[in-house]
Amino acid sequence: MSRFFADARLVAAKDLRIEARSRVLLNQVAPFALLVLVLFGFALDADQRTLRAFAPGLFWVAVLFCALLAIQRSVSVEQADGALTGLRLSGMSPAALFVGKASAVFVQLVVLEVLLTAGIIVLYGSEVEQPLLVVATGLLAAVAVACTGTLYGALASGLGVRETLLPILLLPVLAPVLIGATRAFDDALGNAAVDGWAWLGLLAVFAVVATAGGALAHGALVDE
Amino acid sequence: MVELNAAVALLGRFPALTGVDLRIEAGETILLQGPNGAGKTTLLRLCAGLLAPESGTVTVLGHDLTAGSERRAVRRRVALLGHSTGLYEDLTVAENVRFWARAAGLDAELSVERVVGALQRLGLDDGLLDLPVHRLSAGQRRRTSLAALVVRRPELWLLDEPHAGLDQAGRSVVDKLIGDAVAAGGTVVVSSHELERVRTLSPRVVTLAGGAVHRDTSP
Amino acid sequence: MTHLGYLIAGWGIALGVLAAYAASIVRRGRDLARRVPVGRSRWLTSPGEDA
Amino acid sequence: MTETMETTDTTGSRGSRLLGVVTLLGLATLLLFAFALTEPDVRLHPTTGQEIGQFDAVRLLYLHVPLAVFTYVAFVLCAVASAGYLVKRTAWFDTMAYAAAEVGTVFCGLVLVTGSIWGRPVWNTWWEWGDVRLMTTLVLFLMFTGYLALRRATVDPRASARRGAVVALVAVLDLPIVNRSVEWWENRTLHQKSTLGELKIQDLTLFTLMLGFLVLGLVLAWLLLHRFRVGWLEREDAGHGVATAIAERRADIDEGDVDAAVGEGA
Repeated sequence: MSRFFADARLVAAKDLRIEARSRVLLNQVAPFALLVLVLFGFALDADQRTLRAFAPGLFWVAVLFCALLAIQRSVSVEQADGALTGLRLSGMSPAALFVGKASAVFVQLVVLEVLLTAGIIVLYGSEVEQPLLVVATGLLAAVAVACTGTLYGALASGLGVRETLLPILLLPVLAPVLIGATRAFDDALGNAAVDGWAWLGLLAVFAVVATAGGALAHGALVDE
Repeated sequence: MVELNAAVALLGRFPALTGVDLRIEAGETILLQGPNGAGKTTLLRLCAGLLAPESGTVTVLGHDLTAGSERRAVRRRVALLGHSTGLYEDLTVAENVRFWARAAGLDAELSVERVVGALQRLGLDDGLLDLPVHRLSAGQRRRTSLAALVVRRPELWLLDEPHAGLDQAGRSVVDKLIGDAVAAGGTVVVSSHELERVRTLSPRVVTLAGGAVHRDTSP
Repeated sequence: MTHLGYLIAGWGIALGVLAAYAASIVRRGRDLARRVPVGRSRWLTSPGEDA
Repeated sequence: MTETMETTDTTGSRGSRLLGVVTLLGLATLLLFAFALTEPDVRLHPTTGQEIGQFDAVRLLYLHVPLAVFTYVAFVLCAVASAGYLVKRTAWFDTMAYAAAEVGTVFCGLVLVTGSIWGRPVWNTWWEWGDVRLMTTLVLFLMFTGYLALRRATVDPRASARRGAVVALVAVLDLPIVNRSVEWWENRTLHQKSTLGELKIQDLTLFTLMLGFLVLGLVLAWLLLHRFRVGWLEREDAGHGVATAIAERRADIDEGDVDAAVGEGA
């Protein structure tokens, strides 16, 4: 068991170190995230009241778009020079590999969420009424997206059509996360009188299922 | 050690191996040769447990590779040097070698000294250790990738064109490496176009053609 | 009959698509059946049955 | 391959032809009942005495409701076969999963189309965002569209089978969560359980609906059977191709090429 977590930590640390060196997230994905917020502003006619009302939904749509990029990057890191073959040859358990890859994506998503939260506060005038709910939602949704995304990244890896296939495979599956996280934010940002904590329960169920299912299914996909 | 009987392997729907019969004893060194597309790379990947045989049997180090769990078990005990180096471009040479050592289950302290030793054996001077891989030449990458294998001290070496892309000094380093591996009791299978060079290392030459063993000579 | 247009559209599209899909399956099956020996199609016990 | 190369030109068999004929007769009977023998849904408003109800639009439900039920049957079948494949790894399970997914996706698309066409006159909208079953079915349709795209994009048959099995299982496991989330989302639904209960259920209406279930069940069975056979033949055809390719590859060895390659470094 300690071997499992050591392997997972090793892989996660490796992915984060690569990110720290290459700065793909910081130099490309983060600006893209802000750009999406600005584009929504243009599309919705720059009326801050409208933007504020839709801020939770726009926030989570932006997160999903960025997550797609982060996952594509996570897959391509292993495919650039046959590293995936090396990982398979190392005898590391596919579940540990899964947890490691997903953890690295999770950390990157959390960074993006922090950035986007600042974005909707500044650009859309949102106010955080329940910081605890925002944090809890952000973390649980990031777990759900990172795990599902890592599993689906493995599914589409090695295919010439990966970039186009991944969104249509992944986004429908994440529909409940989008709905749940948006409603929880509606509550946390004081937009609507809904019980955000109940939605958090749904996100928690999704996150647990995605983590366990992903770890189990990853072996069937990587070991081909 | 390694035994294949009528082993067939597919790449997608292409039969890369069409029925290989081959027996390799422990401590032997084998030179694989044959025209391009004869199945050398696929044979090495099959023995490393990366592919499932479509039919026939493959036994490596006592593992029956028709079973998925056995393929996983054997991977840890073999070293495969493929065409791609399996290095992360943005990490340094030392980081790459250390990562692969730890991924193979070597614990941290042990691997540090092994890393340095392995790199020195491959003639990579200390100045390169902290360079990111994307700044290395092709030959230096190849050596780094070999160093990542050396630290694992595998029982079976599967080397696919180890001399490719190396300069004269690099080739000698590879030859010495193979010699050391054999001296340490390891078994080595090398595919190479450098026939003269490898023949001095290995008395047994197996020629593949059309995805099967065409000739098996011990001159 | 009220809503006749909706009824024709609904039933028409559904039955039309099902018929087209069934036809495509039959066509794919015929092409393939010509290329595969009868003994390897598990549901055909005796080759003469469908002759 | 020393087998006789005797082939046929059909995926039919005596049993499947009988099934086909019964299905076609069933469809004709269903049309007769749905359009001629049943009455339109017309009721009188209890206070105003106006005529209300679905009128003749109800005739679409005899098709729509069974299609919807059998869509779910097909997808559950696909998930079960996928799980079977991951455990047993046999071609039968994989072929069945792929067949069920493809037929299910066709059914699912038709459920959305017929539902939308029915909703326009009855709910006065083509599309109702707050409706749980509608949204769940749409998400399901999108997930299985992805499934089919993935299977077509994967060349290696084993990888295709494994990846497909994972996607199908995820889709079906995700379904209750999607359903729950949409239900809470707006907490309103036009698809009240009483959609059918509200009808003036006469014996004949109920009978026609049951007939619809029976006939669409037969349609599903016929399509599944033949799609399974197509999948099986595709596999056999590929296997046959591999056997031929192996023989050709072994026969094609050119001594000259081998010697040239071997002599290259000498």
